[in-house]
This record gives sequence, structure tokens and C-alpha cells, in this order.
Amino acid sequence: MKKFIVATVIGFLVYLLLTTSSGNDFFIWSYSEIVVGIIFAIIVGIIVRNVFIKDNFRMLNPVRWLVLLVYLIGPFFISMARANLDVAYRVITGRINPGIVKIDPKLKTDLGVTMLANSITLTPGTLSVDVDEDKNQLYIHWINVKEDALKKKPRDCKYVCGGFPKWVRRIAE
Amino acid sequence: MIDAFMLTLVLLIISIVISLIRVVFGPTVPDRVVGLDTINTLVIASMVIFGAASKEVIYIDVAIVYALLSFVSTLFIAKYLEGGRF
Amino acid sequence: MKNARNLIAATALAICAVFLIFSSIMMHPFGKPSDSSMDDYIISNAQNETGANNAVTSVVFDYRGFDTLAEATVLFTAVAGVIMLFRREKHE
Amino acid sequence: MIEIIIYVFLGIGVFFNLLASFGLIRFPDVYTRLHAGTKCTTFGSIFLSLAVIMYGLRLWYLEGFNSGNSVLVIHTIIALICILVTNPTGAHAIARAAHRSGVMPAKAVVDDLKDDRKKGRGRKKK
Amino acid sequence: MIEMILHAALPILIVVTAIIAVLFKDLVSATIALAAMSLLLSLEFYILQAPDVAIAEAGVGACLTTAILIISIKATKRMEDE
Amino acid sequence: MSEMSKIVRTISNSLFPFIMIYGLYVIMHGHLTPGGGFQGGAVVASGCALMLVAYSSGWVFKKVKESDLSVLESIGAIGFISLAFLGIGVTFFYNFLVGSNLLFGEIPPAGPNTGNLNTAGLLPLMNLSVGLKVIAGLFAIVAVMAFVASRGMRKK
Repeated sequence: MKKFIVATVIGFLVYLLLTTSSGNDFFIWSYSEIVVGIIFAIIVGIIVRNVFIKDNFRMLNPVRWLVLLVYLIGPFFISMARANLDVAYRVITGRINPGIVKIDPKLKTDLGVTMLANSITLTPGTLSVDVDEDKNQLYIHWINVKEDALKKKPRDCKYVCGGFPKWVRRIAE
Repeated sequence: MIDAFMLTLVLLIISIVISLIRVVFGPTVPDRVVGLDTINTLVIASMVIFGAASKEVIYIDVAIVYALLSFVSTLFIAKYLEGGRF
Repeated sequence: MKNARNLIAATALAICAVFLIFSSIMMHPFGKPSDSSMDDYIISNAQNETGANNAVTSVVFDYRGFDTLAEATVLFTAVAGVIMLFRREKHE
Repeated sequence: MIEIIIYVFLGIGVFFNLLASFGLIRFPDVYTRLHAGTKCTTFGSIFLSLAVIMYGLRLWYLEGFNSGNSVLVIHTIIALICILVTNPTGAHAIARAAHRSGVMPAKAVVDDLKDDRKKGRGRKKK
Repeated sequence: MIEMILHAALPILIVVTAIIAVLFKDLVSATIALAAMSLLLSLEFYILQAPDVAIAEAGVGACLTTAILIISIKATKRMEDE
Repeated sequence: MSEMSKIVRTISNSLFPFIMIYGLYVIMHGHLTPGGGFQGGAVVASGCALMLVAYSSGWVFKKVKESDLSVLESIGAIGFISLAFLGIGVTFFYNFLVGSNLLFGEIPPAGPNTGNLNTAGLLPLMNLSVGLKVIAGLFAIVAVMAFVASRGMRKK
């Protein structure tokens, strides 16, 4: 029941975002849009309730969304800009030293692993290739392998992804 | 302002042409898929730019449809390449 | 034998190309059809008669409803054919 | 003032999109090409979308609160979020499929995934 | 002027991708070229200001046709015989 | 090995309701913005194909059977034809709801405007029935073909 209500409310908010400036009965929405939106949200909620949310309701806390926004604007965007300058440098000079390494970020939930993998893909010199389904370990293609990182077998996190696991743990766990 | 948007559109089409070379001459199949993925993103960007240039508000919907659906075809080809059952 | 076939194909291709180039030269300018009375009627009256802002939808579902009916029939036939071809046998 | 910002954003976006397609040509194997094709196009598309969002905000401010221009801003933001979510996931799917179909990284210094897969397969055979 | 360049360049690209799709022997590569042709065709419809057709082409041409062709290739042989 | 990796599955789970809401929005606003029954139905069917590729066809057929899809498609077809027959007092496909005070009965002001959902008479209802038909039909084609392809591989 709780899953159904959460899915319905999120679907209704998305529908309201899609239909802005349709009238001026209720701020910038008209009544007919709101009625149709409630009907559609109930239909979608019935269909997706077991798929959308598995078992945890951690992301309902608004503080986590605020931290996510700060993370996206602050460290994520800066490292993304650095990533692109890095790729530009490598396109011009053609100097690469690639390899696939395995790291162990010690995350527990699926959402956390997904968020970390997508962040790693968009930041300097790294690309997530595969994921271990049981232990949540990531295999990462690294365009410029440093010699220091190759000492231990699950490689050290701080060379590959910096402080990202700390942020992701704060958001999704 | 409109001229700047149209000039951007022409430059994006040139970059689509350069990516198409990788689709044609890629030695392996994953190379071609990478080219297709790049073309997807470039087409979405040019749709957003043209929607703003022609001042038609409702045209952006097509860009959202493309951003959602081009991902599905990439996943189908990837699943075929890694040998999974459908 | 193979040479003659290639020759025939090349000739047909050349004739097609000539006609296509000729028709593309003689084509109307973009956005100006030769007979525009039907378009003018739909553009001026569709919003009032059917009440829809999008003139394309009012043509597809109202003025030319039979086309949509036939299209729906085609889709129904295709789905029926595919499901009948790939049906699951009971005894398996 | 705001027009200069729009021009600068358009310039940055087009530069990175062109860079992506040049990187696609210059790099030697699939994985490094994915680096160019994913990061640069995503970053360039972010800046192009920001330029369109600025343009829509300016129109919204000029033509009044109830004009239809809010749709331009909000739908562009939704398209941007879709690109940000789907693009790295597609890159991950292609990289995994390429590694499983037998395309190995060229000039690789270290390849943990290959070693682990070989070990796992040996264990299954026993 | 700029629009003339666009209207001339895009159909040439569409024809080039269609010819490539015919010439490939590997059927997966041909499907990829067909998907690229469908993308560019949808961009052409969009620039000719027919967004209805562009959405239909996006849904059917770029996603569902690719899916059906890939599934069919999975059930049969991949390389075309000489 | 019939499922894709964990990352793809998580992203598909969170993207699927959004694609469904968006497709229903395209279907419902067919008389105001570009789109309509066929286009929105193709979008929703592609969203269902996303779930099919992220999991497997066996997983999909545990949730919904192909006979259910056939029933949905027939409901769409019957709805479309009966909506056309309702106006048989004047002509086939007569739009009798426009101008009345019933559902969807208003007439918009002339000229370009942002539009009101409560207009256009029978057109939104026809869009909904065609959309239902297209969703069920296209998804049935893809799912049945995927199931048969995987079963053939297993037999070898």
C-alpha cells in the first residue's frame, strides 16, 4: 500500500511538471489537467508499484535530495569540467596508458552502486565496465594508470574516484 | 540570436558527419555502436537547439522522446552482443 | 548474359534519374501547393468545427476518420498474424 | 548582458561536441572511444541546454508570467535530466558487452576483469 | 541561406546511410546503419516542421524496429552467405 | 545470464514510470500538442520493451499474459468503432460532443493559443482508445517474438 501511494504521488508530480501554464485556476494549472493527472497517476501507480520501489524508502527524506543537489552542482560539476579538459588534452596529444582495475567502494544498496558508477563514468579518465553482483565491486577502465595504485589487489578508491563514495553514502545509504 | 542558433545547428550536423565515419569504417561491431550512441546525443542536442530557434514551444517534446527511446535500442544491441537470452 | 543484365539495369536507372531530376526542378516551392483551397478551408475552419487546436489531429480523426479505421484494422491483422504464428503449444 | 552569456554557452557546447567526434576518430580502441563519445557529448549538451534555458527565461521575463514560455524552460530541463541519466548507463552497457564479446583493451597495462573472469570460468568447470 | 544548407545536407546523409545499410554483410552492422538512418530521417522531418511524424518515427523506427530486427537475428544466423 | 547488469536494472526501474506518464501525456494531449494515439502508444510500448530487455521475456510473461494483451487490444478496437457509431444519427464519425455542455465540450478561441484540455469533443476519447490498441498490439508483437527466440535457443 505504501509503495502504491509513493508511486502515485511521484507520477502526479511529474505530470504536473509536464503540463505547466495550461490555465490559471490553480496557480498555472487548470482543473481538468489536475483531474486527468490524478486518474493517470493512479493507473501508473497500480502498474509500477512492485517495480519502482523494491524495499527501502530512504529517498523520501528531503534532506537527501538537498545533499544530492549540492553534490551535483559542486564537486560533480567541477570534476566533470576537469574530465573534459583532460579528454581534450588526450585527443590532441594522443598520450594514453590504459588498464582495467577493480575497486571495492563498500556500498550496500543498489541505488548507491548505480549512482557511483554513473558518476565515475562522467568524471576524469574513468569508465565503469562491469559490476560484481554479489559483492558490489566495480571494474573500471582507467585511461591513465598510476603505478602507486597497483600495489593492493582490490585497488585503492582514492586514486580512481576521489571522495565520491563518501558523498554517495551520505545520499543513498 | 536566431542566426547563432542556426549556425550551431550546422556545426552539429558537421559533427554528426564526422561521427558517421566511425559507423562506416569501425573495425568491430562495438565501435559502430559507440558511433551510433554519439549520433543519438548529437541529434537530441540539435533538436533542442532547433526548437528554440523556431520559437515553437511544443517542439521540445520530440527531444524528450528521443532522449528516452534511443537508449532502448542501444540496450537491445548491447544485450545481443554480450550473448544474453531475450 | 550478366553483361546484358547490367546494361538493362543501368539504362533503367538512368531513365529514372532523368525523370527524378526533371521533377525536382519543376517542383513547387516549399510550402506553396498547386491547389490550396482544401488547405485554406481546413486551416480557417478546423478550430471552430472540431474544437481542436492541433489541425493534424482534427484531420486524422475527424475529416479523414475512415483512414484511421483502416490503419487500426491493419495493425489488428498484423498482431493477430504474429500471435497466431508464434503461439505456445499446450502439450509442451 | 544575457545575450553574451548565451553566445558563450553555445560556443562551449559546440566546441565540446566537435571535440567528441574528433576523439571518436583519433582514439585506438572501443573503451577510449567511449571516453570521448560519452563525456564530451554529455558536457556539450549540458551547455547547449543551458543556453536554451537562458533564452527561455529571458522570453518568459519579457512576455509575462502566463505566456507559454515556461514550457520551453521546464521541458528543456526534463530533456537534460534524461540525457544525464541515460547516457552513462548506455556507455556502461556497451563497455560490458564489448568485454564479454571478446574485444580487449589495446595496449593495456593491467586487466583485472579478464583475470577474474578466467578464474571464475575455471572454477565452474571443476 | 543556412536553412538551404540544412535542407541539402540532411537528405544526402540519409541516402548515404541507406546505401551503407544495404552493402553490409554483417546483419548487426546493417541494423546499426538502419538505426542511424532512422535518426537522421526523424531530424529531417523535424526540420521540415512535422513533429507528429517525427515522434512516430522516433517510437517505431528507432526503437521498436531495431528491437524486432535484433530479436530476429538472435533466432537465426548472423552473417549473410556469399 | 538472461538479465542485464545491476546498474541497467536500477535505471530501468526508475525510468519506467516516467516513460509511462510521458506516453500517457502525449496520448491525452493529442488535440493540443504534436502527438496522438499512435505516437504515444509507440512511446509506452517502447517503455515496456525497456523492461523486457533489462529483465527477460520469461519475467515479463510472469506479470502479464499474451491473452490479456489481446483482450486489451480488442477493447481498444471496439471502443474506437463504437465511438464512431455513436454519431450515426447524422453521419458516421460525427463529432456530436462539440458545443454541448457535456465532457470535452468547449470550443477554443480562434487563433494561436496555449489551449485548454476540455475541448474537441470525441477526439480525446478516440485518441485514448487508439492508444490502448497500439500499446497492447506493439508490445504483444515484441514480447511474443522475444519469447519464441529465447525458447528456440534453449532447445538446441
